[in-house]
Amino acid sequence: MREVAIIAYAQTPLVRDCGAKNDVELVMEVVNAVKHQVGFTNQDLDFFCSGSCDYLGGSAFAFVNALDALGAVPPINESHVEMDAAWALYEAWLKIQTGHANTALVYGFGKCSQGDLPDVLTLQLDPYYTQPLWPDSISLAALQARALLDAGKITEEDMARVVQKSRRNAKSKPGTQLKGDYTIEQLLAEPKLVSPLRKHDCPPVTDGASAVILATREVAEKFHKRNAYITGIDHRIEAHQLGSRNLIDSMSTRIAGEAAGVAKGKVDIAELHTPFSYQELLVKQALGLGDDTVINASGGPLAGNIMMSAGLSNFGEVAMRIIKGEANRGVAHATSGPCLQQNLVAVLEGK
Amino acid sequence: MSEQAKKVELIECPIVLNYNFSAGRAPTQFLRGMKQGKLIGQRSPLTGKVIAPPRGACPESGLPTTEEVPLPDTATVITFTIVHLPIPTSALEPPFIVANLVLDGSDQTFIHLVSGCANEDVKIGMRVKAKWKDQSEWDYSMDNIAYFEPTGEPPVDIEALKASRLEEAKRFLKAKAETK
Amino acid sequence: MAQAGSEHAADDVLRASFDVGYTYQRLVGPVIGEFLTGLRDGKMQGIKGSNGKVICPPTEYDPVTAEECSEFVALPSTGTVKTWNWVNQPRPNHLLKKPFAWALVQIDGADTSLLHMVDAGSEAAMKTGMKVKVRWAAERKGFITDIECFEPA
Amino acid sequence: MGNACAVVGIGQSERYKSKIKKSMAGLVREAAQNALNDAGCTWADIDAVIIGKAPDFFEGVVMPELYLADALGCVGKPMMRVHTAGSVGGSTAIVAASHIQSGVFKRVLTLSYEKQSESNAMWALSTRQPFSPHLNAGAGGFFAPIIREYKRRYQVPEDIGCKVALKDRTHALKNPHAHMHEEKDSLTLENYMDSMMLWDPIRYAEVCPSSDGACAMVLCNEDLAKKSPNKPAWVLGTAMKSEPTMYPWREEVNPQAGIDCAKEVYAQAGIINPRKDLDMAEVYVPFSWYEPMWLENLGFADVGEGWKLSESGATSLDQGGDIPWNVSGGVLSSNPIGASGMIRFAEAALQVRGMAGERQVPGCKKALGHAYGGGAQFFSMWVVGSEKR
Repeated sequence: MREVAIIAYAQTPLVRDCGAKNDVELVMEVVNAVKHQVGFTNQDLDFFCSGSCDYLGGSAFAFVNALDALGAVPPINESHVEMDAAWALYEAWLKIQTGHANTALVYGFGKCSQGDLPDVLTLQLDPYYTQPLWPDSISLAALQARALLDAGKITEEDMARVVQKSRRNAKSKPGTQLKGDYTIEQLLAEPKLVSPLRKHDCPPVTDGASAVILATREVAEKFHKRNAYITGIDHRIEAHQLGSRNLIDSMSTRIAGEAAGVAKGKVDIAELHTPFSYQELLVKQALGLGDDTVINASGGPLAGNIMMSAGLSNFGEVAMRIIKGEANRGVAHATSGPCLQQNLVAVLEGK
Repeated sequence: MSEQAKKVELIECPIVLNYNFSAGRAPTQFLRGMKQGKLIGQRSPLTGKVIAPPRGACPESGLPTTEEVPLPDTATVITFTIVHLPIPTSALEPPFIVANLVLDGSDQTFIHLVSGCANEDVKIGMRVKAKWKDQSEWDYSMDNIAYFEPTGEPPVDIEALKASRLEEAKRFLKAKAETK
Repeated sequence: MAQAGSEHAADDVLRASFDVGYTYQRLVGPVIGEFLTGLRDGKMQGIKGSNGKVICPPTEYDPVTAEECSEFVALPSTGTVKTWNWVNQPRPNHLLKKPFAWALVQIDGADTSLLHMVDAGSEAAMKTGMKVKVRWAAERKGFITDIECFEPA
Repeated sequence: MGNACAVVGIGQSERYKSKIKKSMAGLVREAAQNALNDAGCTWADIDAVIIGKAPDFFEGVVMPELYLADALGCVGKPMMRVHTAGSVGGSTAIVAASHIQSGVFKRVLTLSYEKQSESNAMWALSTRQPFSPHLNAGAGGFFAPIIREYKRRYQVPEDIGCKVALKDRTHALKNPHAHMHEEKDSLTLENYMDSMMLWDPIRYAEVCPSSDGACAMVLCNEDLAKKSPNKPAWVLGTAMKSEPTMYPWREEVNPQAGIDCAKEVYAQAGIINPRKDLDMAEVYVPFSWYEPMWLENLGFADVGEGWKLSESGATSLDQGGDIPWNVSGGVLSSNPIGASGMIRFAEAALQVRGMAGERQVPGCKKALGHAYGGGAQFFSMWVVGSEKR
């Protein structure tokens, strides 16, 4: 297995509405930033892969227009997944394992302010039995939260603590959308949006983009004394119908975590793509993370959730902290689909 | 079998999503110009070539195009098609011509209608000029130009046009390098 | 239908709303067709999955073993709420216009649950484990909304 | 490079056509089951599923892999969805191959599909965003001007488009899966030349149909390939290239991304002279004029000479041509947009496995599968062989 490191990371500010920036202008910002961090031009990059969703902007080929941001002249080796860009990173990681590439630039973008996100996500659901009823993404998450509360696995205070931690951590990272100091009492005093979830238990709508550069050890060692290597990466999917899934567990996260080798050592930090507060508790438990793991030091998706790129951002957040020596070993997680139907887990280690 | 007894084979699922779209920085600048009847391209800082209408990036370098370049409303037909089918998003009566045009002083094709002559007369290399709608109808849109119509000038050789434009881009870069 | 809505150039941004709309013509195949035909006739059905499980709503393939399912099972129109929520402000696309619950309803005799709405009047009336029954739509056409919603039994 | 990868199972919809009376799950399941049967394995033998399709607007289902997980036996396994516009069927096959070549997976199922008759292809492909021109007349409107320039540049005779379409539609008669099985007596040059002009210079007869359908393949490593019941096809090379839709003075008749992609896949597969070293090719030709253009882009003919090769019958199996193209009938005879790229890759593999039935190219050892997408700017290609290199 070839050792692959994340040597550069960039993310746009997390904002409710990036206004005059179109997809290309968002992607240019992060693609040129990561190239600049390591002095790469397209000649130094063997593969490009991205993740996005056409429906966010209501145009059939959003990712085609974004290609302008890459300067793909002469032509480049490039692919695209209509999933969170964390799966684009997985495709690039596989490409490097085949030997067809030693370096790769992976990016994702989502200008979510354009559409009505909870309704757009309804189109992910079974087109015959479920989508025609228009259950929005918040309503579905509320069903899972209720099941966890009923099973005594979480309490409303637990959920408030996750939000409190996210808002506090978000203060330390520039460009986060929602930050500040709140007491548990203040949070619990808020009205329910869709019971049992309050508005702050739900992810904000965020415009943005992020990018990383992957490189084999031989290349990575030129840039950092200490690099963040992917030592394990795996992803799994669960059944689609909520009514035939065990909602108080995250089976796919557990299998992916075992396959990625999360338990093989102490986990100093973890960036979990858990857009709803209760999901951080569920994913933490499924990965077997202890209280000694700092979770979502960046504030996580509750502080700003770039649809289609929040999962990729987690890889960058963990890698940069390892490179800076703030941690030795970390976990990056990404999710896709309603109520954590599909999950990707990676372990990064400093060497 | 009566309608009621027949087994369900097909269902109708109406899906309507509402979007609020915001044009990017570069397109907004271009459309502001169109609102006043002006065609303003943008030049790539790396290649020196001018793109109209700009979409934000110079596709050859991935860098933002910033320098604005006012352009005349005369152009050359690079190629075209005569459309015989109605287009779902426009009320035009076929057959009509949709052409790939390059504005004088710019390097990027864009598509617009060519009319004001018989469809058969339109040729590759034909010289055309914008036919603007009445100023009262102007909006933030390329549709302020109803169509392009022939100027009567002799047709242009596309390879020669391309060569002269690439030459101009090189001259611009050389001049820029010297002023640094 | 491309309706470009009102353009206004308030700050420095050009904005316009537009709709993306289509009525998709979905051919449903034998299994979904059978279930929807049943709904049209006011009948609830499940389907036999692997290991003796009964799946409702009936899926064409078992979610655990991927085996093809084909044998239908008649089921009553009553069930149990396995989990629920409470929508204080229904969204424009929601089919019930005053506050309601989404719920996973396990129809009596089935081993899986059906996602649908419950018109319980108030959040206080909702409880995990409560019994509910189908409120059939007045006019039915072989569509999931032939179940207008569930109501407390 | 990387571990060896073989195609051991191929499955297609029984017949590509509009309005197939199956649900989306039923549509993909049929192709997947056929591929498993060909490979002699069950759902449990599959380590991962890699799905590909074109824009979700066609069916109005966002990220359909989420709904399709159960139908493809993927619960508890990895599932990925690739989307690179029209070339997606090909790029999905390449991403699936990289799962095996990486050594991470032993056996994977890859599949691509489209159920576009649930909406309208032209509607789904035309943009409705404000502030952009609403003049794009679908794919035909985009490619017709490029075809016009090709014809002008090389004084191409008027009937080449119809001759190529006739050749592919005649091929299709020997392919039970093909959407278009035209009556023998309507397959005449005179009849084709009379068909209505849609986007001048493209005539109705020169345009692909709009089809629904799915195509699936089982790929595995060398050990498992040796134990497969039917002869495997070995992946000798894979390549994907992209360039922007538009940039100043872009060469659209002979796109650079196509040239570079062919160069890369030939280098991996040891192809020096494609016309001689390959026995056949399945190439993405949705408008018949693109066969001569791609013959040049892919190095089968010199620039400006492609149409002469088409005219000579060299690419026709029925006329005993030395380099048959699209013996399956090609995209011109069946076009479920998301699946068409994979159908090209799969038909090439069928040929080198000697399993193409009535449409088998005798003694076929090496074949090219090709797909393109977007504004002829995304290219994915693979070369498969009857022997491992």
